[in-house]
Amino acid sequence: AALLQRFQERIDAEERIEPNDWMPEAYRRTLVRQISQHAHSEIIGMQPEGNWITRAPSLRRKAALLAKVQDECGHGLYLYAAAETLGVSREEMVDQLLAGKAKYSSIFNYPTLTWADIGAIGWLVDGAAIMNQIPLCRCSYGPYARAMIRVCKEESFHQRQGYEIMLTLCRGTAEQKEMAQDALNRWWWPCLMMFGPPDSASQHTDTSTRWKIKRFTNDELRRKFVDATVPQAHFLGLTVPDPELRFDEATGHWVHGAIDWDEFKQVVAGNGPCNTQRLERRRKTEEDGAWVREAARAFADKNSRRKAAVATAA
Amino acid sequence: AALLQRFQERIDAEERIEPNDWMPEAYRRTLVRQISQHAHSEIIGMQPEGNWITRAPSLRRKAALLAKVQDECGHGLYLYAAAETLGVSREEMVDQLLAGKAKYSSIFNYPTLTWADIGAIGWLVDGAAIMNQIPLCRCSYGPYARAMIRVCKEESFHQRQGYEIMLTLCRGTAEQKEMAQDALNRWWWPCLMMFGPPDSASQHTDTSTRWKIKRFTNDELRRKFVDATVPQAHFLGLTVPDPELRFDEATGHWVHGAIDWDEFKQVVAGNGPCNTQRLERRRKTEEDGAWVREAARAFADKNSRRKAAVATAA
Amino acid sequence: MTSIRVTETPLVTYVLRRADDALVLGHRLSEWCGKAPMMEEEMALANMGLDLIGQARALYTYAGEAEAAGHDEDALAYRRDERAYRNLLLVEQPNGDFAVTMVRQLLYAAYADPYWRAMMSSRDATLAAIAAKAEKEMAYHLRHSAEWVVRLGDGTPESHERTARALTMLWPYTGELFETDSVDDSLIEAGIAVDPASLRDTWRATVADVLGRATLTMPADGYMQKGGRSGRHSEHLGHLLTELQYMQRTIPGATW
Amino acid sequence: MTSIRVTETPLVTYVLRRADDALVLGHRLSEWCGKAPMMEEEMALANMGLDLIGQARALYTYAGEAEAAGHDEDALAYRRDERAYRNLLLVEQPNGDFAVTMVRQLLYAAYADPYWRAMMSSRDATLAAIAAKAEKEMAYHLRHSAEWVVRLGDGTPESHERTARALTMLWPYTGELFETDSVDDSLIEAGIAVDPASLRDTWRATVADVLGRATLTMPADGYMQKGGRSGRHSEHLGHLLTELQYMQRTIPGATW
Repeated sequence: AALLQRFQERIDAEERIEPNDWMPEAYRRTLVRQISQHAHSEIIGMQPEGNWITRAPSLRRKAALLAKVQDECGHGLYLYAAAETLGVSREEMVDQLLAGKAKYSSIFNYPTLTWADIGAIGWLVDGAAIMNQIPLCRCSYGPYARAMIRVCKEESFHQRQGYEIMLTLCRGTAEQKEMAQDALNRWWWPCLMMFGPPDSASQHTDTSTRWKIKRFTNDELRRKFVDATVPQAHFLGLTVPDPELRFDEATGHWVHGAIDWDEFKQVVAGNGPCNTQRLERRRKTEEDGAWVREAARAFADKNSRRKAAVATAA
Repeated sequence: AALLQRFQERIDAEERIEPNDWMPEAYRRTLVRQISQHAHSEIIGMQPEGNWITRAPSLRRKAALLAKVQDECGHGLYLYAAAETLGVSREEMVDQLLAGKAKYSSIFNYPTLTWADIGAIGWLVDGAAIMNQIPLCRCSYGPYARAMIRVCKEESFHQRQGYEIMLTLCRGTAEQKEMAQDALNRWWWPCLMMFGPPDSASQHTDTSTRWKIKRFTNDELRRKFVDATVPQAHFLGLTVPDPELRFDEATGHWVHGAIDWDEFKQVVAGNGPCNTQRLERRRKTEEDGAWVREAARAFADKNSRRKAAVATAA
Repeated sequence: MTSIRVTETPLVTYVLRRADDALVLGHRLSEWCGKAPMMEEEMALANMGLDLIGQARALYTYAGEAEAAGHDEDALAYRRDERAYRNLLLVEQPNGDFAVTMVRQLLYAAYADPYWRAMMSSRDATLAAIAAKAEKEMAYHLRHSAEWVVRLGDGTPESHERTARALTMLWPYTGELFETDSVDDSLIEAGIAVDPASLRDTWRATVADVLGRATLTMPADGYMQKGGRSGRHSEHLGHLLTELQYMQRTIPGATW
Repeated sequence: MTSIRVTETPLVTYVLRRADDALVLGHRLSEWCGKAPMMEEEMALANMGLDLIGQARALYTYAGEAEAAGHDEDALAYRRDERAYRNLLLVEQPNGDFAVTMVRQLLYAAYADPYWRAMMSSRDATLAAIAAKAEKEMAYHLRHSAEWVVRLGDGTPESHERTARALTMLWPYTGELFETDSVDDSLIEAGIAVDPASLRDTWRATVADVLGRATLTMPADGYMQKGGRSGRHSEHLGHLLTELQYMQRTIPGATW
């Protein structure tokens, strides 16, 4: 109890908790769950965008998209490493993902149907991710906070890139602009859902806030996102697909219509358009690569035996 | 020897030899080799054309091409069946093909690079095949002769279809006509090689002719093909890629330039552009389908045991 | 830009939906060419593919006539974007192994056979004529795929397992067969279209019978995917159209 | 028609050939995205793909300038037909398994690394500048693919077998690396291009060293395939271009 009190005091003093510091088991568990979910999201998130790399409409866009997806893989790697400082291995986490026991962001269970979806994902999905992640740069757990600083820097680059794709489409042919509008229509609501259930229904917020893992509620973050994004949509000349959307002069905030939480629950429950496909793809990748990993291990073993033999002989 | 003499008399009298009739072992062997090679050619020949089914430029062409490739498979089936009357099973023949021990027509080791190749194959490859096959409709071995009658009828339909594709391209845009000329440029010489080495170098012709398996020499058939095809090329407005090609007023035949028999030998030896690909594809198909064939056998076995059980019980 | 824009009356939309079903499934079957597990099956897959492409051609031609904007079968097939395609999600699912292809064919044919039979009484004479031909074809597809599903389900442990997996994977796409929207409603009212709800019992009975003989368990009806009818497809359709349409996109407007 | 026609001087052809090599191989590597056998290798494959796409962009831009007909990098990449593509057959071969991809990368990089090093002394300043960057990149590709080929060749019996098979399959495409024609001859004479014959010993020594450490046997030089440089490709390139070019063929001339 004294340890716990001391721990909470450090948190309250905005000190960073480091891997070797004492921490409550529930804090560790919460972080492992959150960081690994975040890592899985990066890895699964490679798929919807990866779907357009071979069909990107210009060499510049093709290179940028490949680099972006590569960054996501890099984020996955930092985040798995941050989680590993809490005593869980990457293999365990990946196994949980493949077994369908770990979650990842539901947004990646929607399909990318046109090139404009690549713009919309950068602009909206990465935009929403940044809203969620910027406060995490000040998260109480050091390795996570530091990983998030790097991740956020790259994400905001991706977000600008996505917006620029949208801008190019909106300044392009009628067909291109229509493609952009269509993408906004399909991604808008799922992006609002990315912030999670309304505060009235959210479970983890309380302890997470006390431990400064989380600093804003779902609804607060969602509101920030809407406030930032609606004017951007207007600048693009696009219509937000929400007939109830209105600017509230009193509060200075944009107010959106009701979110279809039923759809959210279905996607979380595994019934989104691509849940099965995403996990199957990831499983197949693991399976197809098994012989390569095995070969790499066998070679490393042989090599260390050889070195040992040389050392013994010397 | 009396049997052999009687056999030759029947041949000379243009009688048909049937499966249960006596025949010399060499006659049987020659026929098995020739018919199975022919069957293999039909099956491997599905690949170059199959390569364009998913990309055919109109629904009518797509359907016609799929039907054509299906016909080739059908020809393979009749021909295997004709060879089976000589006491060799389809499985043995297919195994020989997959083991790389059996030959098939070298023409199918060239790639189909553009849609015009589908026209060129119909026009030229099927055209050459018909020249080879029409005399086989009168082949001394009954089952082969009857199979060839059916095959030839369908092939000549394919040949007209191929020519019509070429005609449409040649009457189309500049780009389409160029595509047609390019296809002729690439397929012309390999098609001349389809008739086999020049008579001066051919091995099988003598006995095959005596037994009325073969009725014309390679060079005779090649000349017929050239005589039939050159005017068609001219009608299309295409240039035959042979600067030495000339019409000999004295004989009334077209005379072509020297054939690069070195290329022919390389392709026969397995070094054509697609030899490896064609066999690998066929092997993979057999491998991928193994579990299906096994399931079908297992089901048939169960079913006959069930019927037997019912019969016993009754 | 090489895409066309179609003015979709209810009839045009309704016919395009069926045309897209037939073309997409026919294209999928044509992808098997040269890859079938036995030569006899090579012939059968091509036959079924040809039937479906034939149905698609008749339906596109009729959709073009109904729109009356000069769009022929090829314009409608080759020059509409993915989001304008209106086929069922079921038919665009990748071939997978032979079990997936046969289960997909069974689930579709068990619907399409009674559907076209009912459509033979459509007040629209063109659709009734198309239906008469399509019904015979789909009866064969149903028979053929049912035979295979039984054989595979009751074959080896491996084939049973693969077929069961195919069934689980494809089941969530069967709900869409029976979806209707205002397009259907107006045409059902007019006696032009069939109410798919009236086909559900037949479909279930057919599928249940085949699965029973195949020693397979009918999946429970969980959450059902939809979206194809309004152009919200899976990621698979885009890749199919890329191949299908490449030539017409490269040299638009040419005669082939 | 959405294709462009390029007026090919020797310099334009020469540069396009290198640009096509880089783009096609870069595209092949990008196909691995999300499918690599481990996350670290996901990063490495993307890196190599990005290097090659970058080289392609610089080379296409230069080819467009040399042609001076207003064709930018995208026009040259997206709107030339298969028969106008001039890449080596080696780089268009499908990814196959990871062994095929790594052996292909080794065989290409063992050539491209010394090639670009030599090209740093080209009398053509643009090519020399491109070479300086490309050489560093290809040195990394060589190191990386060599490490993998050694690891796979000397790993498990399965990985050895797969790598040996990859080597047998790809070897006939290595002869084309050293082919020259009149296009090369004139530019070699002018001090703009490098004579590939001068790189053959280095290439063989590099490959032999790697294969030796990988416990693999260097195949005998049998018949060698060629044709890529003059646009006679394998059937694989067409499918790659179908995907690569679809968008630009669908909405030609748009800005992306």
